[in-house]
Amino acid sequence: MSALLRVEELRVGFGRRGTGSVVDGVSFAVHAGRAVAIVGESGSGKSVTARTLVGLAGAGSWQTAEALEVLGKPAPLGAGPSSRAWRSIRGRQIGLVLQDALVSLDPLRPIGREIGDAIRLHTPLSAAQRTARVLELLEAVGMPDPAERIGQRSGELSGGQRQRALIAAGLAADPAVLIADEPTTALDTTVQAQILALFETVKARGTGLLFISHDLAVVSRIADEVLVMRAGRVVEQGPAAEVLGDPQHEYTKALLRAVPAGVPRGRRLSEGAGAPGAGAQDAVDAAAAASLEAPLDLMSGGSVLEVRDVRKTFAVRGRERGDVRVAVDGVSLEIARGTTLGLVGESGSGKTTLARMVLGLATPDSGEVLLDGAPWAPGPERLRRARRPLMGAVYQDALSSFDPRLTVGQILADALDVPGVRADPRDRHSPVAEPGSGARTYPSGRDAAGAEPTGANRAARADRVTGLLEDVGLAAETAGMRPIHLSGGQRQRVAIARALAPGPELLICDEPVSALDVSIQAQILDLFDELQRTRGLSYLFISHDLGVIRHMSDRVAVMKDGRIVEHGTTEAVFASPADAYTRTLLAAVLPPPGPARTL
Amino acid sequence: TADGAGTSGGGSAPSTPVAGGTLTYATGFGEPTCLDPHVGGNMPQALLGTNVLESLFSQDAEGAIVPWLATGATPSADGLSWDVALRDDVSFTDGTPFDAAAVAANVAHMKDPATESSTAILALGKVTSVEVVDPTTARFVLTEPDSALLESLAQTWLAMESPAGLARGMEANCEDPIGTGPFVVDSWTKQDNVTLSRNDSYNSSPAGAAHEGPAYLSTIVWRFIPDPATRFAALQSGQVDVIDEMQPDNVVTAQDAAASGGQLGVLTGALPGASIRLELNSGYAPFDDERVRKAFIASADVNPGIESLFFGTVDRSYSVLSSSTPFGASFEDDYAIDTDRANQLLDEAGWTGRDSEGYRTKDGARLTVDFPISTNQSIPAEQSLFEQIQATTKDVGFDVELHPLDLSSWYASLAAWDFGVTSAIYTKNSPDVLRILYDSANIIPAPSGYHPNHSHVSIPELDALLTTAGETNDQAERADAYQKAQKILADGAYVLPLYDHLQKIGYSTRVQGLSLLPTLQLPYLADSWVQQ
Amino acid sequence: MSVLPEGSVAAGWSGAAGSAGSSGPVGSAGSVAGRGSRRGRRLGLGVGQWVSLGFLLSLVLAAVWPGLLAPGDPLAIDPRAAFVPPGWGHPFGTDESGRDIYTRVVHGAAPSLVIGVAATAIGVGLALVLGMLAALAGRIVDFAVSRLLEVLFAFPGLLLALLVITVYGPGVVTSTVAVGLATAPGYARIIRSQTLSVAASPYIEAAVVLGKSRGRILARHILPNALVPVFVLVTLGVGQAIVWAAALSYLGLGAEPPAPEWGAMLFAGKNYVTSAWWMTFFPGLVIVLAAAATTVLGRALQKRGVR
Amino acid sequence: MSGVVGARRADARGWGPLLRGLLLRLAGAVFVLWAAATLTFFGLRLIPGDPAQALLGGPGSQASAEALAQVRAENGLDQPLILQYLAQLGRLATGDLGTSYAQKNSVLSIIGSQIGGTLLLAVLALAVAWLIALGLALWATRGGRIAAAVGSGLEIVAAAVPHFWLALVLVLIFSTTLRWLPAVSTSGPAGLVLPVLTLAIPLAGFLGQVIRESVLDALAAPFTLSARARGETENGIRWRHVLRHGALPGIALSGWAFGWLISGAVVVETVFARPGLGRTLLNAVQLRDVPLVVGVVLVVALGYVLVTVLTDGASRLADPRERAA
Ligand SMILES: Nc1ncnc2c1ncn2[C@@H]1O[C@H](COP(=O)(O)OP(=O)(O)OP(=O)(O)O)[C@@H](O)[C@H]1O
Ligand SMILES: Nc1ncnc2c1ncn2[C@@H]1O[C@H](COP(=O)(O)OP(=O)(O)OP(=O)(O)O)[C@@H](O)[C@H]1O
Ligand SMILES: [Mg+2]
Ligand SMILES: [Mg+2]
Repeated sequence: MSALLRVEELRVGFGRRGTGSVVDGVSFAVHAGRAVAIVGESGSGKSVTARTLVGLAGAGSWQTAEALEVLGKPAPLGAGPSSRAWRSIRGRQIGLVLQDALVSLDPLRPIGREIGDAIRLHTPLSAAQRTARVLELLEAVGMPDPAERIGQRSGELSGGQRQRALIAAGLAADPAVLIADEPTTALDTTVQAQILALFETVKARGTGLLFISHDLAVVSRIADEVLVMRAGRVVEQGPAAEVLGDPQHEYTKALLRAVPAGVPRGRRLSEGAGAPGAGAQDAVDAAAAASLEAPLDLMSGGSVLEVRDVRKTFAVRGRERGDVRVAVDGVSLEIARGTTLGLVGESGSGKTTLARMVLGLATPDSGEVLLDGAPWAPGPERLRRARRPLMGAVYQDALSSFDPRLTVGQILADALDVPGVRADPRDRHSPVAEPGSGARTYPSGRDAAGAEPTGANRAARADRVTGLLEDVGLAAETAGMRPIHLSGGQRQRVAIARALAPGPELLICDEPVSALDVSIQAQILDLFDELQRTRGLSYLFISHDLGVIRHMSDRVAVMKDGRIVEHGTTEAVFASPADAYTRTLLAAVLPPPGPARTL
Repeated sequence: TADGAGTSGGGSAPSTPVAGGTLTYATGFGEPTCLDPHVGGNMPQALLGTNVLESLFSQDAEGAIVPWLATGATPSADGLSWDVALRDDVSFTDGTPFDAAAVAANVAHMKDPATESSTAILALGKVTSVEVVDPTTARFVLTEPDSALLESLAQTWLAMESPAGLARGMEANCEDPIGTGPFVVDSWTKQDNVTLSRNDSYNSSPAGAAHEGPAYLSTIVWRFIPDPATRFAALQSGQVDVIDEMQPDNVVTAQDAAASGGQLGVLTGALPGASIRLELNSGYAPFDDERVRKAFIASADVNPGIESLFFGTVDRSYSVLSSSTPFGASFEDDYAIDTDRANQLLDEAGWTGRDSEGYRTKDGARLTVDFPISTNQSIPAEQSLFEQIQATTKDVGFDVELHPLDLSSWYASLAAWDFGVTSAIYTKNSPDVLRILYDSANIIPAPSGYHPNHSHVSIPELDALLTTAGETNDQAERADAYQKAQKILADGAYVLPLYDHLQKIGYSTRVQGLSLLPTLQLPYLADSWVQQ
Repeated sequence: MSVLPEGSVAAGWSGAAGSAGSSGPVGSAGSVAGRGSRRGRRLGLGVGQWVSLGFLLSLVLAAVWPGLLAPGDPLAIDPRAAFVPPGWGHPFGTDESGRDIYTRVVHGAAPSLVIGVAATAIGVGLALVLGMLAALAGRIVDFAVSRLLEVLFAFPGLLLALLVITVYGPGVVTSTVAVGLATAPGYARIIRSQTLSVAASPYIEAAVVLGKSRGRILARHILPNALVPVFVLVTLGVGQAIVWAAALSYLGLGAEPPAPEWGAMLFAGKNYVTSAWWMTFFPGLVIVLAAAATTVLGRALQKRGVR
Repeated sequence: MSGVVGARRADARGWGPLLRGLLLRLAGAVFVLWAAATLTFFGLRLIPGDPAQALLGGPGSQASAEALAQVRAENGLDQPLILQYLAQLGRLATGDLGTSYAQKNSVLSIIGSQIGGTLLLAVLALAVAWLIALGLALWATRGGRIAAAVGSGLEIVAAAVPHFWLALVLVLIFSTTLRWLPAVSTSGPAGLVLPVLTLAIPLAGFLGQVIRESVLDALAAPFTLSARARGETENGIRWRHVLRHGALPGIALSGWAFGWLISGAVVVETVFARPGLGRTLLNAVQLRDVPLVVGVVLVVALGYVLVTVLTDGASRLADPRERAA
């Protein structure tokens, strides 16, 4: 059986021909009813490869290949992006589902038109027939109420629905090959499971599939063949079971190791302290033991955070007066000192809103939040300010949480320059305000009036900035750089360093690793883990990734529609979920890739 | 050079007049707010009114009074009443006959405060009422003799309107004044045009008209194009046939075009009344000192500017009366440029200091002369001339500060005597303009705050001369009095005459028979026709 | 006469906000590509930017030291050399009083630039107060200021300027103030929305979480970040302010003659447009070039500001 | 998903919020009109000069003291300012804009006779500006670097050209030299060409800059790539996708453009001797004709309010995101 799509020694670059290659010698073939997957970290050239296959590598690109055949015929690789030859391939022979589903549909046009475009361009069907076909397609991709959706625009659809519409558009003209670039990223697990099921039916109908993802679990479920890419090169390639089950290349191994799902709490995900091998396992075990001990010791301190029956509603614009959306609906939580509470739930379930109330950024409609047993929110910010150093926050989008004008050093110095910063972050009890008394002590080198630092102070400050950078594994030179010039992982480290600067007891982490590659995510998770052990920090850790939550948490709370539907120790919740929703959530989780792990 | 009143088409081969056709006239004088010249009384109204309304008298090219709707006038022996004999064959375009009762109604209308007249009421200052002696004789009753009465009555602002029309009330009459003239007002599209159509029963052409009877043109479209460059461009591109208020450079362009067989022609005529002149405010410092006034006049070198800015289209004037006004004089020697003398005069007057910018000072005060300019009345070339005066007087140490102002602000600063020197237009078809401008009585403002005597001239001898001249009907006596009066003004350096106010009409050669009515040098279109 | 279409600047900013908002594993590649193409656009204008900068610098030089570029006296009349067309002795020709137009254009740089800069400063200064008040002083103030702005917007700028001039009389100072006032509402809206978006940005929340006081957050984060785009506004605005001030001069409501101000020169020259085109052409050209050059530079700054 | 459900619910309820929005808008409009009238009334009363003078033919007229007193009494000008103001408001509320001092005619009828020309001019100029801006934007983003540089250069220069100067240059070229087009407005369409161009070209510069920016953004947007990946043609991409995105900020700008056009009309109507509101306004301000100025201001403010509502509506129609927000 000949390949539907075959490429050999594909090279793509930007700039002068032959220079700046971002894809360097990729070869594979897609056969009918089979799926090829490309995995690799961000920037490894996956998307460029996919786009080059339909002649859309991008402005200023060059591309060469020993062979590029679509349905047995050579593709017009050198032709311009808008050449007629390419246009007859696009949509008709190869359907491409772009990476960014949320913005890949024209927000001003109904999705019916968007999907119908491919049919209009490649088939002689009449308008009425097209509509019928679009309905059929929407049905096929599992879109609820297709007849109604057909007239809606992407802004009126949820992320999962948009992704499905996009897939429908890719399939509209019934192409022989479907290329799907990260079609499940940023989707809730439940929705992700539906989309994967859809791909399986597509595959079963004989369509060839080129599937791009950085999620190894997803790849292991759907792919027949896997290419592992790194910096534009294929480092390992072969049948899925072999590559994922018995990886040969170090990079593949590292990738697999970095997947947190199924890795017990306290074990490192990334390479670091210990060398790989038997000895490393000991180190990991020792660390694990330490991490297990520490919480016990600290439990005696009682709960650092207590959330009592908080509720938050938002007025909904454009509807009748008094119409509200309940974002958080009577949630109570408690975090014991030195432990992590994991909070999961699908998009829109109220996780962020809850975190904002805990941070004192949003005022609860009712209920209260206690920090260290003392009232924290609601209440005027003035009263909270003195105890602010006790609580830090790490966000999903680190970049936008930095003042764009400041360098890393300035950002950290700023964070140190607040009243109540403790000289020794580990000395966590000193600055607690006596409730009711306005008096405070300022043990740090800074005087109460908040005067600008003196020369000596400035040097000390610089030292502390360097120290903070070291703590999160960044070089001292980073202080002079601007966040915009850092990588995603580095930015998240700076964010963590900033949160650590005032010497907090509790960190609120809202999806802190969702924007990161698995390998980077692994490093950051390890960092969180290490900081907890060395400093006895407590975490409220929010994620929609059950694997991450399971790896990080002592206790887990599951949120749905603003309520906590299940709450318990990690083992209990994962082993025997009591709530139906939790069970659906867990059922949708893919088994971790690679050789079975011992739990 | 100015060729005085004349008619167009004189140079080209004479052709026979054709009846019918439309002529488009574009005026730069602005759009009247009311077409009835009795109300207010300004140039835009007179321009349009000349083709719709007619006066009792007219003037010939020499300025002598000739009959029009009136056939003659006889003063009483004491000069306190005039019997004006009227034509008996003229009707207004609404059918109302023109008679003594109509004259009486018109005078009553002009003198009625509700009419809000300013020009006519001033001209009729000595008239108390008009009595109807018989249908063809109207008797003007005066409080004191007025030798300028007939000249006043010749002005369009005192033209005759249908009593029935006047009775309609101000609003209607403003839209459509009814006269005896060659055209009637057809419609008025505000800010765009007034359309005039022919009066087919017209039978009262003024003396000197080229033909009797109805006009040739069937329609006149009277447009308002304030921007002079646009106006000229419209003439050049054939969109309009006649324009007024031509820029001097355009006059030259058009004359050159005409000389080389082009399609344009120019018609000029010096407006009667006062020349274009600078009035030095002798009532207040620094021009209350005659030596300073003389120094100013001796240093304001205007001749080169008048030549270059006006391209030789106007003549320098050396008297306050324009050359087209009867009894106008010329005192060239009094206006010689002499910088040394100017400096000497200023030194004598105590302006001996000089500040860092080279301006003269006295007791620490700078020799500043405020010069408000009415941007509505002074044409751009004139304003440039003022800039040149500013530059040349600076050499002897004057700090002339030019303030271009809109009409309201300009009047306001004049009313407050808040100026050193200014330029104002006063068009009147009689040397009697001197009385209005320089009689000490006119220093005292009218109720509106306006005082025509901007120079603040208060000389009993001059007052007496002007009164005599205004009352006597002896032409020799008038001539002598006006001559002396002009000399007094020249000697006292109250005024710096610049040049005659020139009416500059541009026309396309499609238009024939265009002429200016001598009274106010306004275009008269009853004799004009257009080549089809 | 709001100097700029607010959308123009706002569009740039919202674009920036959008790309910052959609960063993620996925968005990052996209925004890299976006930045790449922006850089491409900037390269395309590189020459234009240099030329603009050079032109503006020479204008500033002309304003500071006009004698260097044109040693003559801009007020010296010579009626016998009036209306000389452009040529060797007079590169831009002479005007109706024989003054050298080149000299006047050079000496006119100072008043024109000062008017442009001062008007923009007035407009932006007022707008800063209004915009920041509206954005930061609470809902009631915001409501009041926003209504006020709406009312001011309902007055076409030239009308507002005309009213100001009618009340206070024509002249350089009044027309500068008038242009400033007329442009303020447009700026105020932009500044208000910019300040609001800065105040709502995650890094402000991050500062709150760190326990910074309101005053410190205002001084250290909100003001500087809200002010950065104001630079762009000012640059874009100066050129337009020069144009509008010239429009007032053109209507005879600006600088008093014979000051060598560009708008006033145009006003004086328009009457001779058919016979001496150079009298209007060159001052007009300089106005256009000055406005265009500031726009080019303003846009360049704006793109750089977009990060 | 809840968002979608919500959207459907809102549709079902339909009229309630719509009505409330409409009422709010109306209240806002009334406020703007009131404030505009008040500002103008007191603004003009600050001017030195007596309105009674203006009524009697302006300064320089030799009105007698009695006549002035009579006119003052007739027009209530002897009342305290605040009473005059209230009286004026009362008249305005009943739709009576009063009588022009200078033109002795009802302000409403003056405006009525002038507004048509200005509207025609403004609408045509806006349309032409749109055409030029869209055309230029689409052309400049299609060609290579040179087209882009030329396009943006043209836009910037166009936006920098003062219309009073542009008018002179256009007249010089097309009327005086080439004699193709009339220099002053005529009743026929030919007379409209130069005035419309004078207003449209600078506006096109502004619109073009904004439109081109968003056309470029749309061209670089993932949905365009996604359309290309479906095999869409270049023309298809422009017509089906880019054009609308390019137009959106232009629509939003049209409210601003209205004010700009009215300002421009003052100059253009003067230069081309066209009747219209702009020229009426300039004259009225110079003559201190308070009722006429207030009337024109009110009409312009009303126009602005209407245009804002229209552009809001238009961008809501064109952009569902607006509706969701
Ligand atoms: N249009 C372009 N111009 C220049 N460089 C580009 C362009 N598109 C992509 N690149 C570069 O090519 C490299 C590969 O990008 P690509 O989008 O293929 O990565 P990826 O593997 O899909 O990453 P991700 O997982 O983040 O989607 C990156 O370094 C990127 O910066
Ligand atoms: N400022 C706000 N105004 C109105 N509604 C809001 C606001 N903030 C949040 N909501 C609504 O509250 C609900 C909960 O939102 P929240 O951001 O807390 O969800 P989340 O669990 O963090 O979701 P995600 O996983 O997508 O981040 C959502 O329906 C959201 O639309
Ligand atoms: Mg990718
Ligand atoms: Mg969230």
